[in-house]
Amino acid sequence: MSITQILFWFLSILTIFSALMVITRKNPVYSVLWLIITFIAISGHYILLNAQFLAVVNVIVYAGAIMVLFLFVIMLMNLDADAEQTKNKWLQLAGVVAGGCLLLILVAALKGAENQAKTVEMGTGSIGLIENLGQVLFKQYILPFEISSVLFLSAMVGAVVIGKKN
Amino acid sequence: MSQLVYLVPLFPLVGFLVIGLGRNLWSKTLTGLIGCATVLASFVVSVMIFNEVRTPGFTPVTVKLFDFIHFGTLNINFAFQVDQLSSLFLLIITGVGSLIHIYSTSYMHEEKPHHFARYFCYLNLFVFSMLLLVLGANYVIMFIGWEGVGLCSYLLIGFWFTNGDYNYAARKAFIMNRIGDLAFLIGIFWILAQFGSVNYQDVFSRAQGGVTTSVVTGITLLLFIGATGKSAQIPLYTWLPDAMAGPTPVSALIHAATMVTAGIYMIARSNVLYTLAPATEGVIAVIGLCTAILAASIAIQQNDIKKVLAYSTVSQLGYMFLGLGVGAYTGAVFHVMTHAFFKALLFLGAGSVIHAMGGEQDIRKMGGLRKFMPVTWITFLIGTIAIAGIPPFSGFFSKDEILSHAYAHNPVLYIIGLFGALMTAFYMFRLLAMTFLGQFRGTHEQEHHLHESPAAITIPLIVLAVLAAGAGFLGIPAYMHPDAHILEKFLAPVFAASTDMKPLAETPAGVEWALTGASVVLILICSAWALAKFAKFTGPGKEATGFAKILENKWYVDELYDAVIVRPINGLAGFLNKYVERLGLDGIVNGIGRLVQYSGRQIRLLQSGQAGTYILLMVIGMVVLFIVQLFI
Amino acid sequence: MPINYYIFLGVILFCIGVTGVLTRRNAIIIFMCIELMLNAVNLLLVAFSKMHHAIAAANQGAATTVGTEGQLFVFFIMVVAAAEVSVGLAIIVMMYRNTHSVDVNFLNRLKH
Amino acid sequence: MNVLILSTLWGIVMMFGGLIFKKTGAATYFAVAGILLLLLGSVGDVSGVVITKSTFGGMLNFQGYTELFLTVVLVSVLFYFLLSGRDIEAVGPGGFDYYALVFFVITGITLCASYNNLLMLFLGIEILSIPLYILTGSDKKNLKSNEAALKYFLMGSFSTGIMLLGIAFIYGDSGRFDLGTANLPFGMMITTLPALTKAGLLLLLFAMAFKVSVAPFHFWTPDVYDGAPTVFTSFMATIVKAGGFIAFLKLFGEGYAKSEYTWGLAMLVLIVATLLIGNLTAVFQQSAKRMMAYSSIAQAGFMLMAVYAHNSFATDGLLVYTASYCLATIGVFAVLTRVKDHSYEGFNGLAKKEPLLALTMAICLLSLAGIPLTGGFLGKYYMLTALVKAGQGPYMLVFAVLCAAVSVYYYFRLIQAMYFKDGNPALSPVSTGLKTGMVGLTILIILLGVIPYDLLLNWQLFF
Amino acid sequence: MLALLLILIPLVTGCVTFLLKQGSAAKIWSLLASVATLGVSIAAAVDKDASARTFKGDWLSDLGASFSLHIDGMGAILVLLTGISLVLVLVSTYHNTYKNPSVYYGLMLLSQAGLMGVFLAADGLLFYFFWELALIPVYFLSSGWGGERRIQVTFKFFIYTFVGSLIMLVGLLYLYALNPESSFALESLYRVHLTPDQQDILFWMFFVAFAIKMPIFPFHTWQPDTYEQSPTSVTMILSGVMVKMGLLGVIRWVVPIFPEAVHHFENVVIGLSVVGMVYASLIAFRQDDLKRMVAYSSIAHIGLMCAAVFSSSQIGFQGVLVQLFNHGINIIGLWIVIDAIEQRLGTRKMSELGGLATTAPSLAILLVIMSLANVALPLTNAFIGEFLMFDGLYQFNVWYMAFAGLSIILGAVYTLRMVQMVIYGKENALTSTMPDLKLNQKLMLAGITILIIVYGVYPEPLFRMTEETVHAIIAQLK
Repeated sequence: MSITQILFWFLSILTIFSALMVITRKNPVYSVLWLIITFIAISGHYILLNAQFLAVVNVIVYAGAIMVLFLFVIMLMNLDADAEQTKNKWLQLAGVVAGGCLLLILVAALKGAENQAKTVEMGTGSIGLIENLGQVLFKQYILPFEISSVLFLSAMVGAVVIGKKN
Repeated sequence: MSQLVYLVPLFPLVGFLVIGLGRNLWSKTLTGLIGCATVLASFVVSVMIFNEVRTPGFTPVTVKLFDFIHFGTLNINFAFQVDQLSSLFLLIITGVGSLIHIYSTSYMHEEKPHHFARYFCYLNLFVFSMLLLVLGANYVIMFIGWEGVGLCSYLLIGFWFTNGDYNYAARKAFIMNRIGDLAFLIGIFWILAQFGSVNYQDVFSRAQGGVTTSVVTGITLLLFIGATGKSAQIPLYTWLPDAMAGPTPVSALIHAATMVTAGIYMIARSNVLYTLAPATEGVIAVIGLCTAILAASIAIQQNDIKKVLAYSTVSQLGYMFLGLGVGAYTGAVFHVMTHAFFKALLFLGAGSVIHAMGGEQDIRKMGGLRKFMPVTWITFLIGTIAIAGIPPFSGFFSKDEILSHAYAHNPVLYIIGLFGALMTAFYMFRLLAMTFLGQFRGTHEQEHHLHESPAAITIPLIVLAVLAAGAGFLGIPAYMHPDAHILEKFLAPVFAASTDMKPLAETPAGVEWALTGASVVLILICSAWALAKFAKFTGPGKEATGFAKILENKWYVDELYDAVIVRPINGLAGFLNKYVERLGLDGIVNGIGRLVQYSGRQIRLLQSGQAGTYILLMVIGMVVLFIVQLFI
Repeated sequence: MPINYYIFLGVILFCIGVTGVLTRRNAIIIFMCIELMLNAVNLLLVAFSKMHHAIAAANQGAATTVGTEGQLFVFFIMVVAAAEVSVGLAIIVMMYRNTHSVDVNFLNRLKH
Repeated sequence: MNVLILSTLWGIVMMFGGLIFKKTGAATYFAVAGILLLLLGSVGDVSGVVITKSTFGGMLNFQGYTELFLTVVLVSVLFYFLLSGRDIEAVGPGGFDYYALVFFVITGITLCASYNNLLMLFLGIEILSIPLYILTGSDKKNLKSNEAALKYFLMGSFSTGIMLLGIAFIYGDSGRFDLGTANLPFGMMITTLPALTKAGLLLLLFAMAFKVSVAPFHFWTPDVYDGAPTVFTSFMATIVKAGGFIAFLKLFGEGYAKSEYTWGLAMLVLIVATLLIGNLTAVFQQSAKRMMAYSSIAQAGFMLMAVYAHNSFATDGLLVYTASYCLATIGVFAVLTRVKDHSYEGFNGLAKKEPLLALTMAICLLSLAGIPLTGGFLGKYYMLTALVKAGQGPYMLVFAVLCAAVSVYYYFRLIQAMYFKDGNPALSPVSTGLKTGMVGLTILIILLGVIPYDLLLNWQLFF
Repeated sequence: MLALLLILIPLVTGCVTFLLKQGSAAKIWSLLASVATLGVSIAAAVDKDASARTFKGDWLSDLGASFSLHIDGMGAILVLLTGISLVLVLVSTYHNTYKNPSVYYGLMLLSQAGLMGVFLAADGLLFYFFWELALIPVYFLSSGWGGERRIQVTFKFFIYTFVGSLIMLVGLLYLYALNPESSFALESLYRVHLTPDQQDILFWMFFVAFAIKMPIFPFHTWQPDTYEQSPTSVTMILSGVMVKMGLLGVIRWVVPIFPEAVHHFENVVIGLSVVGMVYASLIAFRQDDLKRMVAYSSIAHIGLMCAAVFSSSQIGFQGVLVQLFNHGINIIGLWIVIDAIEQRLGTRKMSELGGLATTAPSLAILLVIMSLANVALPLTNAFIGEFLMFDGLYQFNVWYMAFAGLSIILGAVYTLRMVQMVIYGKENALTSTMPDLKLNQKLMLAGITILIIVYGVYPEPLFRMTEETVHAIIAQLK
């Protein structure tokens, strides 16, 4: 049981647990916090996989910016625990069952033999480093990069249209 | 001459068109003139044709006008056939027809001009169709005339169309005829399928060429059913008495002299087929006899002068069919001829009486007319004697011929037939007595108006009386005087084939004499009895009871038909219309529409408006599709 | 590490996200659960990219850059996610301004 | 290529136009000019006059067919602007902004039509969707509009998640994102696709099905179409849907065509469900707008046949179908926006008040119902033929045509209201421009139904 | 070329009519147009050289279709019927006033164009196009100008027939897919070899459409309502010409292409038709509304035609082809009279009528003539057709024929009942003021009467016109 494996199992359990907490907490604020933990755990995975760039971006963008945004909105609306009365039990149950079924189906669909042998290289490998990513991104993936600017533009315009007083 | 035969139907057709199209233009006189002239013209032509046919060694002529239905192997010509039979019928039709036209000019004189025109228009059309019927050289043309006369009788029975009952009578006549016509039509199809042609010559020659008895029996039976419709035999006779709703001359021409004898003509025409089908002949004989008896029995208890005559017509037709059934084709045709004379005479006489009585038809309200209208009385008397079968008047010879053949065929038939003849004598003399003898029982102004009819009416009466009296001598039976039977000799070629196949049974002259004597005596007794019984008829006595009541109500046959056929069909139609059509079929169609709407209403409830539910449904859908695609 | 572990981890995370979406009614939480789903995908993609890199490296030496696309894809997902968040939160806030609630179950003016 | 660049640029232009021109009256003129420019650009694409020939590392792949498809879409956009421009401005203060968003959507559609890489598909779909969330909610004071926007957004991003998972799975097998059967993993026998790809394809299928609102992923459609400002509903129901379908066709018709057996059955189920639910639910609607929403679902059922069959009839057919469907629906919505009361009764007696409008709308409806001599009929006809050629049995087709018959029911209810019922519909003023636009549009629809080849399909030969 | 003209004239003139402002102008214009069409159709009927009788244009060739028209015997006789009918309709309803006439007359002409197309199309897809094109204008006419229940009724009619035609479309598609020459051309479809199973399926796909259109027994429920609710002028087109679409469909598109299936299902179809004849006749004499009565009688007549077709005997076919024309003429005559009554008295209830023979003699006479033609009395044209058809049916099976023959009797029953209730008896308050027919109606009815008699006495021309078609079909059946 190498250290990586231990870390892997630890992070995995942490991720799943905190994800479960996210969806079970009554109080939105707690959910947000748990979600942050989840993201951090996932970043941990990235590090294990030697994808530092993504790990960093994940922490900065997700755990940082985005989550703060969420938190901010929640605060703004000061939704506290009892703000959300639980939705009707049956629907919730149905939701859980449906999610479970989806999980089962996916697992059943994916337990193909061909993946048994393949392994993921941990720690080593340089593709996750900024230098390499940068090379590919600005050569091969220049178009998507530019296009995503359009995405942001539209998001921006959209936010303006929605936000602007009339 | 016989090449010009198409002229015979042409004249009445022209008359029909001219009168019909100009019904609002011509004056009554002109109309009457055209009407009579056309028929007379065709009578003249018929006479000329008849003369040509009479010449010995005459062979039947077929005059083809044009292809009627002609494609592929099917070839039906619009062709006329001139031979002894048709020419004889031509004479009867055009002769009696023209007399009745003349009679009508006076009889219908009260009608408004356009109705008057309508009347003659129909009458000419009738003559035209009747001529088609007898002239046709194949069954299809005959069928055309067959339905044509049916139409005319419908139109003429309902001539006074404002009266609902008359219309019903007309409808009844037409529909009952149609029932027969359907059978006739099927018969024609069968002939076509069997012999590949409907021309008389082809059919008869091929029939003799050999055809299974069952087939020919079937064909002949179908044709006979047609005949029962047209010639008012059991079971389709009930329309004829009601048909008396029409003007009296019409009854005389159509429902006594000509149209109703179409059935006899048709069977006589196809005698070859019938001779080949003994079973059918038996059926015809029995049906004819039953009809004769039944109708006669009903006639005894009728009080409407025309109804009595109508039933007597039915009964006489029965005799003719009896004749056909026993193979006495000549006798049947002979009786057709004599009957045409004396029954037309009787009807016209009755018409003259009704005319004089101001429309009164109930003989219980008449009586003693003898002194008021002598001509009518004499002629009517002659007619009565003739129909009663008292020698030497025409009815005696014809009826006697039929009966004697019946005897030769089977004595039982003869006995029953004779019984019928006795009844005939009885009811006819009853009629005579109640109408002309005794005291006048009508109202005073009727009595005041009583008068002899004008010449236009009496002349036809006289002519017909002469014929009714004398026509019998055309058919003096062999046992009285060998080969004095002119008619038989004349018609021999037509029936040659049958007589060759099945020679008529001979009866020794002695027996014949005995039978004749006996029958005449009995008839005289009955006549006397009837005269004695009804001459001093004073007025409607007590309500008829028991058997008399049944007879008075015509054996309740109409009621029977109504209960067994008419009402059930109406009920069925109502049921189909109300339930099967509206609720059943249409219901299904509309039901599908409703189903769609309903399911739409239900499915749309999925659209609950809650995003959560939507996503839930999406996930479920995904799961299901996964299963469908990957695990099935 | 066998790839299957990562696959199952990712799938489980994803399904947790789905379940969250299905069970919660607070728009923001739902949105967060969706983010969770996206992250599950990211993790999966990274794992795959490393897997492919491993396979390629076994054949053509460690210098190969096979598998880079996977991680770039993750990068783009994050980009898009950021954009979505801005728009999404804007919409939610607008909603809140009008109805003082972010409860999706109150949203059924539109139905049938 | 030109279209892609130009649409982006023009989107930005519109954006700044909003700053320069205070009054939004000019916006429509700008927009129309932009579309004409784009059309010019697409013609350039056709004739090889392009800004850059680069495909950017195989990210994009412009073929004659997609070019033509884009042209069709652009033409419908032109009509959309001509008929509904004023209404777009009327929605709110940010006339220019709306147009900017619309142009960005067009960028997205261009990507959907030309992507050769799942990443581009993803970006395209997102660029397509995000502005739509905004446009849906653009009527800010209207709670329905808000609600629609939120629903659309939540479900849309959910489906994005699904799509990404699918992409991830596919990547897991093939190790690359670019399309094409050549890249199906390890060149192995198609019939033994690895489990990951199978699952991935299905997930992609679901995501795309959501975008083109195919049952059971259609639930957002009625609410969103109903809640959104009618002009944008018209836009979403036609042009955006077309974009979704071209993406769908590229993905499953070309990209993973040889792997039908992993998704064919599911797609058949989707087709059946969509036809059934779409038509049946539309029958009972009381509001014409909502009816059109459901009808657009039903029509999607027919379009999906093209993706299923993906043979020559299917591709040709999708062109004809899209063209006629877009034009007709735009026309109907253009009239719809003029009518104050969107219930069927609101249309009573329209034929008396506005004969021309009624006539053109009637022809649009006839086309939607698939009556011969309109493009709609030919579209449906192509779809059925494609199904036959793809070896489908008669029962599927009979089912389809029965659904079409049901659709006749609700389309004709509008026609009946306009022509055979008496009433005095409340209308907002009808400009001659609208009328002429409608007439031109109807003429196009009819020509499509009579001479589709000379009008549309034969252009493929030039590419 | 003639063939093309037959479609173009009504089409173009129809479109022009929409643009006319004055109603009277539209009326006269459309009348002229219809007369022109009649002229061309007569020319087409007599002109025998093939070049004039066929037209082939290039249209949707990539789909295997083509704009090819051909006038064979059946086409000629139906074209003639169509040409005559519209003139009859327009003239006889000349004095009726319709709201926005330009649209009304335009639609009339369009429907005529559609009908012409259906009768001439020699290409499957084209046939389908015209099939619908003929339906749409009639739908608009009926629900635009009809009675009070018009909207639901005609809508039901539309959907019903539309479903049928859609299923036929699927059938066409299949035929096309099975056709190695992948073409819709009629003659190439005649060459297709189909397995019995394929024939059976396709047969029903086509036949359902035609059965609904004719209509025969279980599919007829749309018809009485539609006839009742449509304006009589439209009913004339519907019952006189449109029902022939179904029969033409069967004779040209079913019998020659699926001979085995026809043979396979002949008992089913003939059974249905024959039952339908008696059924409809029975229901007919429970009707009080003249239009419904005639509608049911028409169902009975059509049933006979359908049965005769499936008896697949030469005589039967010949009879049907003749009857196609005769039935159309006669029933239009009947409608003209009924329209005259309704226009004058505002009612179609027999129970409210009566005594017209006194007040309107010429109407009465013509009604009687039409009724007699309706019951196929000899020397009326209908007799020829029915005689041959019954004979064909007889050759197929005597019992079917005998049962069907009941409708001869029942036909007489309900027709005479109608005659009696309408024109006989005493006139009542309503009918006593009844004015007689106007000149235009008299003229039209006189013309019809002449046709009835002429073709009843001398049907040869009709036979000559149609026998080639019969031979062709028989040959195809062998």
